[in-house]
Formats: sequence, C-alpha cells, structure tokens
Amino acid sequence: MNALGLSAMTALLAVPAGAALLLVLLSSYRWGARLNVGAALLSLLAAVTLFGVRPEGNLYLRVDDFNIYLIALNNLVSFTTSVFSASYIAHELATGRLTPQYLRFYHAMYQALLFAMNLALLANNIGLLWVAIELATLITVLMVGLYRTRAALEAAWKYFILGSLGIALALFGTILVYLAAQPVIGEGLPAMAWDQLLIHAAAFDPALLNLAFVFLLLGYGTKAGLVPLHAWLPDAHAEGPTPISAILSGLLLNVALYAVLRFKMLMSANPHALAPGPLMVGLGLLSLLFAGFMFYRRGDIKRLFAYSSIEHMGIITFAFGMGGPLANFAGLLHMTMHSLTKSAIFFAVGHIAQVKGTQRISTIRGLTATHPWLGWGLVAGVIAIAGMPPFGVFMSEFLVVSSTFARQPGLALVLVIGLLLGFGALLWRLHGLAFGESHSANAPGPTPISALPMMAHLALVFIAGFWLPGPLVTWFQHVAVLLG
Amino acid sequence: MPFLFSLSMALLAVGVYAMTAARRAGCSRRVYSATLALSTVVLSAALAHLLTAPAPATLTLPIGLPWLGAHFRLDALSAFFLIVVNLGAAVASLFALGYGQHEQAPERVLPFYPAFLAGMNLVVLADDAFTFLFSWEFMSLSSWALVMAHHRESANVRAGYLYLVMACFGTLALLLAFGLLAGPQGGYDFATIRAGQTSPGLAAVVLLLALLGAGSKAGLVPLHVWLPLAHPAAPSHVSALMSGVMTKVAVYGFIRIVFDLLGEPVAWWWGGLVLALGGISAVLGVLYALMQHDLKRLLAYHTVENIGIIFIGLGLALTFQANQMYASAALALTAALFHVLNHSLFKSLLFLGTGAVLTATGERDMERLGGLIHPMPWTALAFLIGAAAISALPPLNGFVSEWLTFQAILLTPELPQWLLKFLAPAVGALLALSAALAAACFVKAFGITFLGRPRSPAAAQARETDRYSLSALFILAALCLLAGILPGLVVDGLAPVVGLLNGGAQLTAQHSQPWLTLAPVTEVKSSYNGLLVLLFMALSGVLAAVLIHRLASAAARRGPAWDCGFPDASPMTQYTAGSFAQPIRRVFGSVVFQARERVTMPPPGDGRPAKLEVKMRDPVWDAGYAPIAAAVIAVSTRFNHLQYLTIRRYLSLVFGALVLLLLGMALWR
Amino acid sequence: MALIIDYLVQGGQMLLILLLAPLLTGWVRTLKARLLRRRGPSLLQPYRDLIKLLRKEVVLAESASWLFRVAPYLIFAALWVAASLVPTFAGGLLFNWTADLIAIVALLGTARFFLALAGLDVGTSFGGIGSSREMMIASLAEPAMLMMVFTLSLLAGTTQLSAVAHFMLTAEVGLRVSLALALLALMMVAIAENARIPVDNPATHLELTMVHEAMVLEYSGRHLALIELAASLKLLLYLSLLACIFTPWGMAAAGDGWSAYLFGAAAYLAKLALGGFLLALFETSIAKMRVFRVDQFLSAALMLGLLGALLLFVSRSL
Amino acid sequence: MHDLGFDIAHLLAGGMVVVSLSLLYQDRLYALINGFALHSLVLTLAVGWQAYIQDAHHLYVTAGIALVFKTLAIPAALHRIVQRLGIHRTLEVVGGVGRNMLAGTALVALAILVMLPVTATANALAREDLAFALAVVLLGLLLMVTRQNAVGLVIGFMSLENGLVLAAAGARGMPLAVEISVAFSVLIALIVIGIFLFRIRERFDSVDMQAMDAFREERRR
Repeated sequence: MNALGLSAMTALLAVPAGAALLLVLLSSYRWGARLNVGAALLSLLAAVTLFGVRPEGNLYLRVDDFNIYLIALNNLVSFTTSVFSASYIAHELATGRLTPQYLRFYHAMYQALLFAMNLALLANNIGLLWVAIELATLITVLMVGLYRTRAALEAAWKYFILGSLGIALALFGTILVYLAAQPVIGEGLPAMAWDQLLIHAAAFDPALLNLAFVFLLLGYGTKAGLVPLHAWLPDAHAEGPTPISAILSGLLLNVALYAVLRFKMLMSANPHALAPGPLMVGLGLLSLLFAGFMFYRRGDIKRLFAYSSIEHMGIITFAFGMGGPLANFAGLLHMTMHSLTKSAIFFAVGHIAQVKGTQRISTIRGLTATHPWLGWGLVAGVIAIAGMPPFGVFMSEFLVVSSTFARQPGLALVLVIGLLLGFGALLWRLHGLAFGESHSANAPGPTPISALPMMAHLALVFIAGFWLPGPLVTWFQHVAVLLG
Repeated sequence: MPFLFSLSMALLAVGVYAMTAARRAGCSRRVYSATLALSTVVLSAALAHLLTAPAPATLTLPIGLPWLGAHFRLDALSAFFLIVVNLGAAVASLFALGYGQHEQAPERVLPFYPAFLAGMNLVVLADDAFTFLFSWEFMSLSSWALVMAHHRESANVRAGYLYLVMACFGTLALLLAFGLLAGPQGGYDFATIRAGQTSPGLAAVVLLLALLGAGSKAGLVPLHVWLPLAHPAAPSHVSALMSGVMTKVAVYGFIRIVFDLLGEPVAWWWGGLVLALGGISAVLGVLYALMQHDLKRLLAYHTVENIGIIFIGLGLALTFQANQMYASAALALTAALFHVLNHSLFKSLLFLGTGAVLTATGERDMERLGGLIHPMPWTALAFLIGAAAISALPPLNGFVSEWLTFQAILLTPELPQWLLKFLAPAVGALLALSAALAAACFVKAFGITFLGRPRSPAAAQARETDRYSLSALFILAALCLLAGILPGLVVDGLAPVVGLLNGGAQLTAQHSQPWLTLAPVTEVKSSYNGLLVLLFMALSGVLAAVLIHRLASAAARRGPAWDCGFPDASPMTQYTAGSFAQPIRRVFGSVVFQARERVTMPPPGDGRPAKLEVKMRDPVWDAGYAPIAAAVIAVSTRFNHLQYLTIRRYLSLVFGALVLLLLGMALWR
Repeated sequence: MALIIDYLVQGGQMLLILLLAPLLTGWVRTLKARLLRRRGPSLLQPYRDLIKLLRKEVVLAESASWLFRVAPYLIFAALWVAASLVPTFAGGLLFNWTADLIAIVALLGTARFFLALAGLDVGTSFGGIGSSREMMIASLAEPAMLMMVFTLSLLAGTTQLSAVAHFMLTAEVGLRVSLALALLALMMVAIAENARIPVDNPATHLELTMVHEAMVLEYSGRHLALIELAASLKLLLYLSLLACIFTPWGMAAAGDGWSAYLFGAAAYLAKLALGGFLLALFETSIAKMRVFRVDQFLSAALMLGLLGALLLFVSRSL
Repeated sequence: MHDLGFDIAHLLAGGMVVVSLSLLYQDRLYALINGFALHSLVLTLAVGWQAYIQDAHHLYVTAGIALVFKTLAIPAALHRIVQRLGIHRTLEVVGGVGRNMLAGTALVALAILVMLPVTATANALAREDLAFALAVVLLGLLLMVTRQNAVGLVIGFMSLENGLVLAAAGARGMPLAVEISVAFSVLIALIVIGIFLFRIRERFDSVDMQAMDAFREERRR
C-alpha cells in the first residue's frame, strides 16, 4: 500500500515536470492544450489516490491532514482551469489578441506552475517550500506579461518587484526559523522538516521565532495579497490572461496562506512566543475594510474581483487570527469555498470579457438577457462569493461572525461593517452587469462545454452549502485543533 | 413533522422543474396549481396541529452544520405562522393561475416562486440558528429574484439592489444576535439556547439586534426604506405574498427570538422602545401612503403602518411581561397575533385586487384610472371589502384586532414605570390617528381608482378579470368577514400560541360567551359582538329598503350630474389622488415631509394651463441613508488614490509595515 | 315573559330615537330662526320634508354605480344601530353589550366611509371637495373621540356605555378635571362631526364652503330622505351621548318598571330640548371658520382628550 | 571564545554593512554599480571565511558563484545595459542623501536592537552575523525605496539578496541544496530583470519608472 502512496506522491511532481519539459518542445497550440489538460487530469487522479492511501513522509516530502485536501483542491482547480484555458486561449488566438509566437511557452509555464504549487504543498522542508513559491512567483510574472501590452508589462514588472521582495523577506524568516531550530534539533535536514519542527517547537528560542514570524507573515503575506502588501494583485489579475487570474486567485493565494498557517502552527506550539492571533486579525480586518471601500470606484471587471479576493483573504486571515476550533474550521472551509467560487467567477468573467469585447463594467449590460448561461452563472457566482445561502461561503461566514461576536463584540462589529460594505458594492456592480437593457454589440456565447468548469465549481459550492463529506470534516477539525 | 418538511422539499422540486420547463405553454398553470395544492395540504396540516395542540414534533437531518445537523420543530407558534404563510400562498397561487398568463418573462418568475414559498415554510419550521438563517436568507434571495423579474425598468433594478442590501444588513444583525445567544462554544440549536441563561445585559443587546434584523425585513420605520420600492416591483401575486406574508415571517422571527429564546422577560424600557417604534411606524407609514398616487406603492407603505400596529401589540406584551402582568400580556399578544392574521388577509386581498386592475388596464398610477366599478363590478366589490377591513370598520376583521389593541392599551395604567405612563396614552393617540388616516387613505385608494369617471382610455376599456382571480379575491373577502364576525373562534385558536409565548397564561376561553361575543378580560369590562352588529345593520338596512320600496316610490331615472353651469365637464375636473390628499398634506405633510406647493398661473389671456408643483422630502431617507451613502463614497474616493501609486511608493508601504512590526517587536519586550 | 318585555323595550327605544331625530333637527332650526328674530318653519317641517322626499322620483347621474344606490341604506343602517346602542331613557337594555363605545365610534366611521365614497362616485368635483375635506376632519375628530373614550373607560374601568352611565350615577365620580376635558373634547367633536356652524354650515349649498352637503349633492328622492334622516340621527346620537354620560340623572336602570321608564323618557326629552337650545344658541353666536382653521380647532380637541387620558394615567384622583 | 575566526567574520559582516551604507550615499549610476561589485566582493570573502571556519565545503561553491557572477558578470552586464540605454546621467535620489543616511543608521540600530533578546545559547557567531545580515537586508530595502530608476531599484534588490546569502552562510550546517538553489534562483531573477529591461527599453524611451507610471491602464479621472 505504501508503495502506491509513494508513487502517487512522486507522480504529483513528476507528471507536471515531465509535461512541462515535453510542452517546451511541442510548438502546435492545439496539441499543447490537449496535453496540458491530460497532464492536469493525471495529477488530479494522483491527488485523489492520496485520499485512499497516505504514503510515509520523508525529510523532503510529506502528506498530512493539513495539506491533503489542499493538494486535491489545487489539482482539481488546475484541471478545470486547463479545460477553460483551452477554449479561452483558442478564442484569443482567433481574435488575434495573442499570437502563436507569444504562446510558445504558455503551456510549458502552466505545467511548471502546477509543479511548483504541488511541490510547495508537499514540501516537508521549509527551504523547499520557499524555493517552490519563488519558482511559482517567477513563472506567474512571465504569464502576467503574456499580452505584452504596455499595461501588462507594467503589471508584470510591479508584480516581479513586490513578489521578489516578499520572497526575500520570507527567505530571511526561513533562515531565522532554521537558526532557532538548529541548537535543539541539530544541523542538517531534520532542522528544516515540518514534523520535527512541530515536535520540538516548544524548546525554540521565542525571540528568534517572533522575529521569524514577522518576516514570514510579511513575506508570504505579500504573496497572499494582504493589504499593506497587496499592490501587485489587482493589476496582475486585470492584465494577465484570465486562466492565470483564476489560478492566481484560486490557488496561489491559498498556497501562500498555507505557508503562513504552517508557521502559525509552530508559533502556537511555543508557549513563550508572542501570540500570532492579533497580528493576523489586524491584517485581516485591514484587508477586509480596504477592499470593501476600494470596490466602489472600480471600472474594470477583473480588477473588481481581484479586490474581492483580497477581501476574502482578509476574512480567512481574520478567522485564523481569532483561533479557536469554530473560527479555524470556518477559515479552512472558507479557503476551499473561496478558491472554488472565485475561479468559477473568473471563468465567467473570461468568457464575458471575450463576448462583450471589453472589461469595462460600464459597457457590459444585461448579461442575463443576452447570454442567459453566462449571466446567471455570474449571478450565482457573485451570490456565492457574497456569502448568501444556499452556497458554501455562508456556512463559514456564519461560523466566523457568530463565534467572534460571542468573544470579541468590537471586532465582530468591524467585521460585519466590512462584510456589508463589500456586499453592497459587489451587488451594485452585479446589478449593472447582469440586469438592465444591453445595448453593446454581443458576440455569440461560449459553447456549453467551456461553461462546464464554471458549472462544476458552482455545483460543488452549492452542495457544500448544506452538506460536507465526513472525512473532510474530521480533517478540518483535526487541523483546527492543531492551529491553536 | 417529516411530512411538512417533505412538502417544502416538494415545493423546491416544483421550482427546479419550472427552471427547466419555464418556456413551455402550460408550465405556469402546472406550477401554480402544484403550489396551490401543496400549500393547501400544509395549511390543513398546520391547522390540525394548532387545533389539536399535540406535543411539538421535531425532526433532525444530517445536513447543515456538520456536527449539529439541521433541526426542525413544529410547535403552536410555528403552526400559527404556517397557517398565515400557506393561506396567503394558496390564495396567491389560485390568483396566479389566471394572472400568470399575462407574464411576459415566465422563466424569471416560475422557478423562484415555489422556492420563495419553500423558504418561508422552512424559516417557520427551523429549530436551530443555522437552518433559520439559511432559510431566512434563501427567502430573501428568491424574493429578490422575483423583484428583479421585470429588470428592464431601471427603477426595479435599484429597488432590487436596495432590497438585497437591507436583507443582508438584517441577516447580519440576526447572525450577531444568534452569536450572542449561542455563546463561544457554538450551541446553535434552539433547545440549548432555551436551556441556557442569558444575562440581562446580553438579553437587551439580543433584543436590539433582533429588532434591527426582523424590523428591517418587516419594515419598521427607520428601516422601511426598501419596502415601498421592492414590493411594487414584483409581479402582483408576489407583491401580495411579500407584503402580506413575508413581513409576517419577519414578525415570527422577532417573536421567536424575543419571546421564546430569551426566556425571562427583558427590562421594561425595551418594551417601551418597541412600543414607541411601533407607534411611529404606524403614523409615518400611513402618512407616506396618503402621499402616494401609485396604487401598489400606497399599499406597500400601508404595510409599514400595519407592522407598526403589530409591534405596538408586541411592545405592550413585553412591558406587561417585564412587570409580571401575564394576563394583560396575554391580551396584548392576542391582539398582535390577530392583527398578523388580519393583515395577511386584507393586504393580500388589496394587492391581488391591484393585480387584477393592472392586468385589466395596464396602469398602476391612480391619476390614470377611475370608473373601474362599471366594467369590473366584482373586483370593485372585493376591493371595497378589503378597503373597509383595512380601515377597521366594525363588522369586518380589521376592527376586531384594533379593538383588542385598544383594550390592551386601556390596561396600561397599572404599569408602575413613569415613562410608560406617558408613552402608553401617546401611543394610543398615535394608533387612533393612524386608524383614522387609514380610513382616509383607503377612501382615496378605492374612490379614485374605482369610482368617478375613467381618466384615461386604458381605464375606459378595462374588462373584468378571469374566474381564478375573482375566486381568490372572494375567498379572502369571505375570510375577512368571517374573522370579523366570529372573533371568539380565532382568539380561542390563538390561545395555545399565546400560552407558549406567555409562560402558560392565556385569555379566558371565548366559546363559552353567549351569542359568540368577544369579551377578552371580563364581561363587564368590555365586549363586542361582530355577528349581532352585522345582523342589526343588515336587518335595519333591508327593513328600510323594503318599506320604502313598498310604501313610498321605487321609481328612478338617469339624468346628467350637477355641473354648476359648465357644459361638458371633462374627466380631468374630477378629484385626483393628489388633490384628494391635499387637505391632509397641508395639515400633516407640511410638518413631516416639508411639503411645499407652488402654483404658477399663466398671465390672463395666455392659453397655457396653470401648473401646481408639490415638492416633498423623505425625512427618513435624507436623515438616515443619504449621509451614510455619501460618507462611503467619500471614503472610497480617498482610498482610491492608493490604486494609482508608483511602484516605489508601494515598496515604501511594505518597508513601512516591516519597520513598524520590527519596532513593535523591539519595544514589546 | 321578561325576555319579551326586554325585546319590546329595546324595540321601543329604537323606534323612539327614529321618531325623535327629525323633531330634534326641527327644534334646533326653529330655535335658530327665533334667535334671529325670524318666525322659522314649524317643528314638524322635517317630517313633511322626509315624506315629500320619500314619495319623489330618484334622479341618478349617468356615471353613478350600484354603490351610489346602496350607500344611503348602509349609512342609515350604521347610524341607526349606533344610535340605538346609546342608552336614552334606560341603561342596560338587552342588546347594549353587543358593542361598546369604541364600536360606536367605529360605526360612525363606517357611515362616514360610505358617505365619502358615495360623494366620489358620481365623478364631479363637488363630491371630491366634500369627501376630501370630510376625511381631513375625520382624521382628527376620530382620534379626539377615541381619546375621550379612553378617559371615560379609564375612569369607569369599562368601555360598555351603559356601565359607564351607571358609574356616573355612583357617588365616587365627583368633580374631575379629566371629565371636564373629556366633555369639552366631545362637544368640539360633536360640532365638527355634525357639520354645525363653526366647521361647516348645514344650511348652505355654497360649493366652496360646504363639506357634508357637497357629498350628498347628487342624491335625490328617497336616498336623500334616508341621508337627511341619518344626519339627524347622528345629531341625536351625539346629544344623547352627552346626556347619558355627563348628565345621567333620571335614567332608569334595566327592568325598573314602567313608571321609571316614563320618568326616564321625560328626563331624556328635557335634556334633548336643553341640548338643542344650547346648540342653537352657540351656532347663532359664532361665524363659520376657514376650512384650514378647522384642523387647529380639532387638534385642540385631540390635545384636550389626550390630556384627559394622560391625567388619569398619572393619578386615579385627577 | 573570542578567537581570531570570530573577529574576522565579525569584521567582514561589518564591512558589508558599511558598503551598504555607502551604496545609499551614491547618486551616480556607475558609482552605484561599482559599489555593488565591492559589496559582492566583501560577501565572497565573508562566505569564504565562513566556509573555512565551519570547513563546510559547499560554502566555497556559493562564494565562487558570488565572486564570478555578482562581482564580475552582473556589474559588467549592468554597465553595458546602462551604456546601451544611455541613462548614465545623474540618478534622482528621492528624499535627499542626508536623510537617507540618517534613516540607514537608524535601521542598523533597529536591527541590532531586535537581535539583542536572542539568547546567547546560539553561538555568538550566528547572532552577530544575523544582526549584520538583517542590517544589510533593511539597507537594501531602503535603497530600493529611495531610487527612481529601474536599475537603481534592481541593485537595491541585489544588495538585499547579498544580505540573505550572508545570513544563509552564517547559519551553521544549513543543507547545501538550499544555498545552491538560493543562488540559482537569484541568477534567474537577474536574467529576468535583464529581459525586462530590454523589453521595457523596447517599449518606453526611458527606464525611469515615473515615465512608466504615466501608462498605467486605469488613470485617475
């Protein structure tokens, strides 16, 4: 059994890496797209087999309760995004916004990105985690600059500078953690392995840990898009191709937040270190309020949903900052729901931008009338992301708000004001987009197949609204206790 | 109990079916007959439960919060509100069988209508915080979709937006209230909440949050702004449900949290607050209604008045319970619950009547209607009964609940608190004032719409509506009359509900009274017999008619109306909605709405018509909502500059954050 | 046997007020004429008018609907029932408990509701003027009346009219400020509701000033007779209300025997005459107010009623 | 154990901090590039010395990479880029050199203050090294924040990376794989920057980021 687990784990890394190399050689777009979808499906199957049999972790790679559902989520969303990207990029090629020459390494970079994210999640070694996230950042920088328009270049350049700065701070934090672990566990690989660190965390030097957590929170926080460090996120989403926005919003933010949570586990294991809660609560609320206010002035549809990602990352960080079994459970659930819903929204937005030929919100009107599938898909997505039942985000918001109000009424009020602000703005935009009279020229809607990924995601979120599978709940509860 | 839950699921199934087959011809008839059948079955089940009053039935399902499951419970309170919900639903579906044919975009109405009904049923049945709020929001969501059915007009889009934002505000308030009730460990099911003890301070905060949450959905005054925009925007049978029934589900939410979950009574001055809010809502609601000339908006604003009357009853009940006067509290609760039933009856009747007028003439604006009593006599008769009932005229049901509320107010001198000694008579005066103004409002509504001469060609060629609509209208009219004549039966029906909410204290049984009289406290104190009043009036009216026609003359001939010398007075010379309300606007409006009239007369010899402009300000919108919206926009513009900084400035943001944290670290030691 | 007597007495009272109503109106008219140094019509003139109208042919406007023809009977029925509930020569009659003071006020509201609708029905501007002003007056008069009812029922502990009347006979009533306020409020409301001089002129047909007359402008023949009778019934109701609450002396209790009933009837007739005289005196001594002064007049009545109720809330003795 | 090894490591780390401060002082592009070359040279010596004390042979590889790439190749490449783009004119420093130097010294003080509570159990070598590494990182960040020009920014970023390599080298026994990959990824970063500079050059007439801001997609209206 263990062999099957080990092979599945290695497959998770080997398949994307191999596909990336193969795709570098392949020049034709159509075959590239098919291979891309095939590789993503293969890694999804590998991830699912991990559910059944869990391999023994070694010093480099390890699968435990925390990252197993994130791996599955990552590969599922990557697979659906690859299906969406096939039709999206084909359309872009047809309209000439992208030339085959630009797309030369698109699929190779896509698979490399999957490899980097799987590596980051599987990594048992904090250094390896850092390298994986650095690799993911570099690849997404190139992807964002794909359109080579002036705005895309400027967005990529900004993303590169801020991303690298964040990564550098994170590296410094990682080194500090190693230095704190080294006297207790000894030199070499064990001093950087999660399971070892977690066992000995109590004996680490608290001052070093505190300093390390500050650098790590700022470093990986930049990648997670928390407010003072969020500047790259809206431009990267708006200028990059939509599949990459979906990957960025759905997965990369989660991976960065996963890294922060790993280190939060260490901090909560060490009693003398300062509690990480208030720091994360502060950043979370700041992101929530800032994004709430920034919605009202947005003119570009993808930038609008980028700010919605910042808002939800704020809510998730707030939930983990509050701590306690209920809030942690809600945070983990919210991470899953957010990535599924946000990627579904970006699928819809991708098609809308192509169909209406523009990303300006003021010119996109009456979607439910002109393209019923797309229009109602967007309405369902926005209703889900706004936290309304029957979708899953409602359950996590329900738990966060009610458990917070019982413990810290003041914080809960700020949270509720932030939620209401965000809700009001998002709805205002949705009403403009989905309803009313449409007077701009409308190209024919997408084929149902390409609308399939969006529908699949919304269906999953809909089911999660009132029923969660048993094993998933036990994993969440176990990790919630671990997170402290 | 599983039976009722499966029926709600059946409603959802009908919704899903409608989603797929909305375009096909017979679909609307099939959907509405399905909802009619289902709601009648649920109605009869709930009625049976209320009358036999067995022990509460519960049901737990593995859905909802993973470790809690979804709890459902049917006790006396839920049974009564199930009756109110499904009675309205059945009649609206019956009406929609005829009315639904004229819907241009059935695919936007049919799927959401059964979902809306299912949502309301589930709210009333829910027995834990998650399921309650889940179905509450689901109800708001489906009704929002119905409000957006005619999304072509931009006014409807704005109404839909305002509605959903206020719904979210209400839900978040309720969520905070449940957070307090459940405590940090998260004991969300109502059984543990009832068992747990909430400290007086927390109970007060929970009541305020429940008031905000349920008040915003029901339409209490400061939170009512969305109601007159959203309710008219939906198709008529849905507006009838939203005004008549959904506001009652909001009242149910308030009663469930405050009277059932909070256990021991709240401090007395909280009852005073509810009382004051109820009074203000009553008067402001009817004054707003008087100023409208759109029939559906008038009815929607009038819902605010009736909700005010209900909350006056609830406020009285709270004050009595706070002072352990449980007998008086029973009377106040009975008055409030009776008015809940009454309002759902006559408000649905009036909205459905407006729907009939809308299909016949395509007009909602009273300035372009008139003289509809000739082409649509039956609709006019039903609307007249509804108007008389809502104006609290004796033989009908509106008067009985108003009478009970007055009797409850007359019991307030025993309250020891001084503030209440001044508040109770003031609220009594407000209630009396709002009752009189309601009569004026519905004389205007009925008179301008149905009587006089048609003011537009559309009103002239109106035709009577179809059989289904008329049968729905007359069922409601008959129920209004029955509830007015046999109030004793309804009060006895409400007894178990009042007992549940009032720690067992109920009103004396009414069926023992002779001649079916209603004597809530004692025979001597006050009694009212609707049946005899109706009999006397019918007797004396018929007697007079027969005697005069037999003894005196029965001759009658038609002639021109008195025109004071002007040859052919055009229909425009008739009184319009605006002119009818002009005296009351001058008396009340100039104070409340800063109503200013400006008449511009053309110089003599100039053929142009004179012009009368009336400018009014909505005090609640200008004082409450406009400043908030302006503040949000102002802050967001200031924040917006952060989107256009240079990369260097973003770096300095990160740098600043790092230095700040490091300083904090260094100094924190 | 006793039951039949009770039915007879109740029926007798209903017939009595029906016959007395036109007489009272005639009495007030002749008194006003005499005060204006005119001979004035004979006391029985209202009866002759009614009989003449009953025999005449009804002329209906083209745009009049079925409501226009049914309304007079409804209005007459409502007012006759309300008037018969007010005790005249004896309290506690058989059907007195079917409705209390609040129900009587509401019955008046029903009559007014249908009268206003009838005014609007024909679709001329006169009906509109009458109905809209009537509803404005009613929107203040009815709350004032209800506040008066509050004061009385807080004092007597019951809203049953006959119980209130008997309470007034007991010693513990004494002189109370709240009762004086209630009396004033009731008188002001009576003047407004019966369209007497300061609020509206019953005798004139000048379009711009009339309120009650404007609504019934289109009526003729038997319908007009019924409405005139209903109007005089309303006047009688208000005066007998004033009599039975504020001057209850001489009123017989239920089942006291014929002599008490006769004495009660005599006392009642004396009170009506006195009331009529005072009304006529008041009307000749004052001019009609502008329409938009009426709401200040009536809000004064509302404030008096509210003050009366407030005083009783504050302490039992005031 | 104030033996010679500790003093020299201490000296070299201090030297890097001084060079970083001098970088803040430069306002000419060429001087900045040469300053960075010196900075990398001192780094090479420090890493080499660390390798010698801990006799960890993999550090020699890192020292070699630092020497070959960062001291020689990258400054040469940057010189050529600056010549090609013709932007060797004066470098607008934001906020004046005086204020920057003041801020720099404050940052070094903060770095040391933050490192004080670290218990002495970690051997002295690591703690002192870390304090200086943190100072170099903060100064690199300050340099990035106070430069208008894209090349200035890149050099600030590179000096920050040098600080990281110093810290990594100071950490006794950190597995080799990590260090190599650290160096490797830094190189990739450089290559990407180069591509960007050219591509940016292709698109804009100057490398000054203010010019670039003008073309932001969504101008404030």
